[in-house]
Amino acid sequence: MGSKQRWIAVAALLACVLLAFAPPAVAGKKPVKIGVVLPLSGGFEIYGNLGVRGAKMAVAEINAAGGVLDGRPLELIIEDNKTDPKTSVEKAKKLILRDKVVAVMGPVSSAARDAMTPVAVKYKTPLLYGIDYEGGVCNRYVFLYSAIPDHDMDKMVPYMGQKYGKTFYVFGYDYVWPHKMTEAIQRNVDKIGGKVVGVEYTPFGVKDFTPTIQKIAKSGAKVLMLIVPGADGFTFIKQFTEFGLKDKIKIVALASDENYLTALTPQQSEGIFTALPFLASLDKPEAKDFVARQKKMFGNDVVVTWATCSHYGLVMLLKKAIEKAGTDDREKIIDNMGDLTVTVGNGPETMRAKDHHMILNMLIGKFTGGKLVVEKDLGRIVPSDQCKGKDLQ
Amino acid sequence: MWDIGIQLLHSLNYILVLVLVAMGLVIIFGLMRVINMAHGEFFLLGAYTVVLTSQRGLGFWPGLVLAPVIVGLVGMVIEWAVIRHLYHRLLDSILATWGISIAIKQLIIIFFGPAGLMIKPPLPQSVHILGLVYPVYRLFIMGVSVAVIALTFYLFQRTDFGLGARAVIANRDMAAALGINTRRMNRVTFTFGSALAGLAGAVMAPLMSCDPQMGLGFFIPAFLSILVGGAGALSGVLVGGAVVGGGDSLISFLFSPVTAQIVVFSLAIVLIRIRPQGLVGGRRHE
Amino acid sequence: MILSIENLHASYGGSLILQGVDLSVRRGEIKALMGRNGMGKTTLLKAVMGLVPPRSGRIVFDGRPIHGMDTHRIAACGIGYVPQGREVFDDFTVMENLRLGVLRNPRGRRDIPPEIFDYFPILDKRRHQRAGSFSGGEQQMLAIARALAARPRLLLLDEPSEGIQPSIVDQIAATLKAISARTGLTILVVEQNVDMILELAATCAFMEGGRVVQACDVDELRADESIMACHMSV
Amino acid sequence: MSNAAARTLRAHPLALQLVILAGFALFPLAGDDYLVVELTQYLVYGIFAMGLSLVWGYAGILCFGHAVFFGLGAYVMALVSKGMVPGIGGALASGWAAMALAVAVVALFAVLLGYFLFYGRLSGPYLGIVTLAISVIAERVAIKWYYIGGYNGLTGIPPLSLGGREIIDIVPMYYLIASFAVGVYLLCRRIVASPFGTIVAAVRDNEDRAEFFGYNTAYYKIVIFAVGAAVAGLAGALFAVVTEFVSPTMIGFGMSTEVLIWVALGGKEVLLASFLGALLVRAMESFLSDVLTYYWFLILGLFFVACVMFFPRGVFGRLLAARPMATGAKAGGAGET
Repeated sequence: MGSKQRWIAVAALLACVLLAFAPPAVAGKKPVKIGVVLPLSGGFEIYGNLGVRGAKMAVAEINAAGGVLDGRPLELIIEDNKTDPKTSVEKAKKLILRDKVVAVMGPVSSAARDAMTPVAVKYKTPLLYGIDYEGGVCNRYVFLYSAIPDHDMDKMVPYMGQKYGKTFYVFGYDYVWPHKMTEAIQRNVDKIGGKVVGVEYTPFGVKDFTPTIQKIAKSGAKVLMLIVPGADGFTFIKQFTEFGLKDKIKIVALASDENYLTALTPQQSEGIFTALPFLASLDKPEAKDFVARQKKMFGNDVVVTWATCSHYGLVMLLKKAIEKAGTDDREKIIDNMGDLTVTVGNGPETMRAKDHHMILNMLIGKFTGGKLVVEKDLGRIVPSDQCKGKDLQ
Repeated sequence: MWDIGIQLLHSLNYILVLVLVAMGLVIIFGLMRVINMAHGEFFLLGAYTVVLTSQRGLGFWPGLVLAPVIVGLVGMVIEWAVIRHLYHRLLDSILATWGISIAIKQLIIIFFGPAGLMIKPPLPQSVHILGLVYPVYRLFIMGVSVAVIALTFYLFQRTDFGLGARAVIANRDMAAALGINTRRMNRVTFTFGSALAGLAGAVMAPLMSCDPQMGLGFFIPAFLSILVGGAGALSGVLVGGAVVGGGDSLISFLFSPVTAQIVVFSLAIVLIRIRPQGLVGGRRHE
Repeated sequence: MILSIENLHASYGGSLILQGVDLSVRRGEIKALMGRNGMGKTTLLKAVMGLVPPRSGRIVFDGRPIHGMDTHRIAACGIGYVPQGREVFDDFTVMENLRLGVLRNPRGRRDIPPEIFDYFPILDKRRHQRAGSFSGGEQQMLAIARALAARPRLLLLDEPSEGIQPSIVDQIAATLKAISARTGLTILVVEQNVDMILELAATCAFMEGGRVVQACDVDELRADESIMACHMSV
Repeated sequence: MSNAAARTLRAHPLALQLVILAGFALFPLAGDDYLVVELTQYLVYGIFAMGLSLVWGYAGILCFGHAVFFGLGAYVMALVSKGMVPGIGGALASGWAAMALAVAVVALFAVLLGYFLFYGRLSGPYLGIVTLAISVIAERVAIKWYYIGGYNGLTGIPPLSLGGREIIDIVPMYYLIASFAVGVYLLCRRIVASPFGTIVAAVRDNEDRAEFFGYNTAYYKIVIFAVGAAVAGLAGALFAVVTEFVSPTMIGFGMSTEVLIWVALGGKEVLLASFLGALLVRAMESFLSDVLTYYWFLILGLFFVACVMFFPRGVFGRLLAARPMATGAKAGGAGET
């Protein structure tokens, strides 16, 4: 490696750096940019991909119908936060400062959302969150198209307690969402006079859950509240099934959706419960239509779940807010985002102005025979005020 | 009764898998004085070979046979391209194999995507032993691990190849002066060590969801087992594996997986500091 | 001429040690290589074995140039090497040590030649004991036996008498002389022990400053003390 | 200008050093907001890289877990300045005091760790693996320890204030960090050029020989280890201030790997080369990775292998070497123990 080649290598590297700093070129009619920070790797990628497909369909439909503010098209700029809070912060800053987006959509984990919130507040850009979470966020710059314990746990725990027994075991990831959901579960279990016989948290990436499965089997619990979504959750359910415990102990898998059908065998997913505002198999015209449109756009074997609907709904709300505000000024968009209603996959869903939370129609779903079907339609549920009377700061 | 039986079986299962992964590592480190930081990614390649054969409809078993062969070949190529130039530069071999591990991880992400992938379990049945339900496949894993470990011991203790390899481990120059082709021995050893890692990956793949980041999860405990047990002799791996693997599964049961990892790693570091030559002793390889 | 070294230069540990060595050994001859410490004797043997890469110059063994070849291929040409300090494999048994000597033969012909045990009977009695449990002298015999196991045509010995009681030294010298006489084995031995040289070697060469400065027959050495004095006194 | 600084500047091609300094000073006027925010963050990574360069390049200690010190500095800074540490409040919780405390805590931890490692005669590969394991443990502890934010990390870290005014805007923050970078660089140059630095280099090249001369090598390794750690801790504290966010990924194995790559590519034996290495790799990563997505890390990994094998002195190493290496062109580069 003579020194001449080294000089060429050094020159090439420096050229790359200078090239990289060149400002991006400006396109035709100025698009209204929406930033997307979702996990496309690192553990929660199954939810990230769903969110991206929901947002893409909404933007395509809006642009086909003439875009917003006299013909300006919407444009999605998608960033992968690798399921990690630190990357989420970096990507959010990049979208706001460099790409000058009017709103940032995402992420998935509550950890990443809490990390991104100060960035949204500092740079005065609305953060549109579309994943079910533990509730309690009350922030002018954060909008939550999410089911919270008022929607799911308050209904699920009594239902399972009455049907299968009042002893519960909670097993979840070791971060804020599972910890807060455990509190909600504990509250509801106490209300129905049941007992939480064990709680355990696990880091990401554990490959063998035998010790935990052992403890659950020994605890005598009748219902397991599993708060380990994504790849590690599949590993757990697979091993739980192999130990033959699935028929003795019922599993409620939080945030589980149609993705579980492709990842698990029918035998492994059999008998698992979930609570969601939308199921692909829901027998309602708007549900069938939504699934059909997704299939037309992304192919017949595309997975369509609640996360697709929630991100589709967020884009629709944003469009309505921009139209009402008549400008792409972020503060005005925020002021007009409240008390808007959209119908996506399961009846009208309203974004409340007072706490930026949703009024949703809820379903209890059950995995059976390799399909996710409606076990019980809970109808319209109005959650408690997440700001508890204080105004949005 | 339920938990003691399962606890023993689980500990045995994890120890054997750890030893299987560590075996390849200690042979390469012992014989070639090379630390292969990409060993975890060889494990990964083995797992994804099985994922590939399952996706292509060939099923698990051809993948199990193919994995050690493919990963062995990859090891041979890497030994020829990179390791061969770094024999006398141990620290550089650590860094170079580290770079290779990053590259392999990314190749897996490019070809298989970043998401976790599952494969259909080859032996889904469970069996009733000691009055409890235990997956047949985990017994199969233990069987394979014991067989391979025994084969490796036999190969190194009882055959001419083993004699030559141990001679190179003990005194490389003298072995060469006796006519042993140390360069070919290095290539064969690195290939064999890589194949072992590939096999371990393939065997473990059906048990869990495979994702590109899982290599490290097996590499660090395996390497700590070597350092705790002592890299001098093959038996060191068994002792080290028992301490690290047994400790991890026991503490996971008594407390939680998170505590287990913290305690076991800290224990390993203290042990390495107190007995650098490892529990089994023997000359410390410097 | 079985081994000829021409103008050999080699460095070891960063400094140039061999500065133009010229040495030749005839077939069946037993030659001693003498000189004060640090004159490059050991480095020369290592250079012949390829353990030290020669900078320049030629080494020809049995008509074939071997400088720059891999050590194991040099050994395979039929050169046995007994390093300074013997370097037997302590953890291995006597049989394993000896078997290492024949490992380079193709699979079929790897049995240890019976005559090895005639040369050194002690090895036969304690064949399954660990080499590490042997005394210095016994280890030296094992190291020589190991080198002879593959029936080399040239044997290189580096200070075989070092740390061994005189009785064993004489015994080893006598045995080597007998082997060479019977099998035509050529021996190049680096040695300081005059008695051994007088007993074993036919010719000798003196090294100084990384070069061979003088060669003579052992008889001349026996007659004229001065040669020895000028090269060996400190 | 102090004697040592003058000598270092003379030693460097003066023009090159001034050009780099001027470039950084004028950058905020040219670049738009986003680029300035990005470069501010890269400068912090540059300081972090210099910390590792001191330990690895100059002292030959292969530390596979240097992010432990970076993360620890960030966490101490965050916890103290947010008043979450019982017993430390009021004046002590102010930004500057918190930063000093962070550096002190990291240095102390490094001394303890150094004592544990170097008096056990752990060196080379063993040291690498043990420090790697330590960084994994640190990440697990940070994720599990719910009080310090666990997996979510800590947000809302108060900014530093200078002369009564909070440094929060983009350009003042940039100059604050840039001045820290220059200060740390000159301090490290002074250490390296000092008699102490020469002994450390001697310990790196041949620990036994240094010991024969009566130097307690473990002592020198611990001191340089602590200095390198303190620099990384300072970088961590600055990072907490710049990003107002701290999370376990900053203390773990991932970040340790990244800094290792920056320093290896830049040139571990020369402080400025490591600094520029961090800037170069991070800049390319931020701007090229959305073009190359997954291929970026593949290229980085292979380039890292190439650097280790063919460019032991890194991309900038040869370019910026102050003096031809005192030990001559020794095969295998300096990192060999």
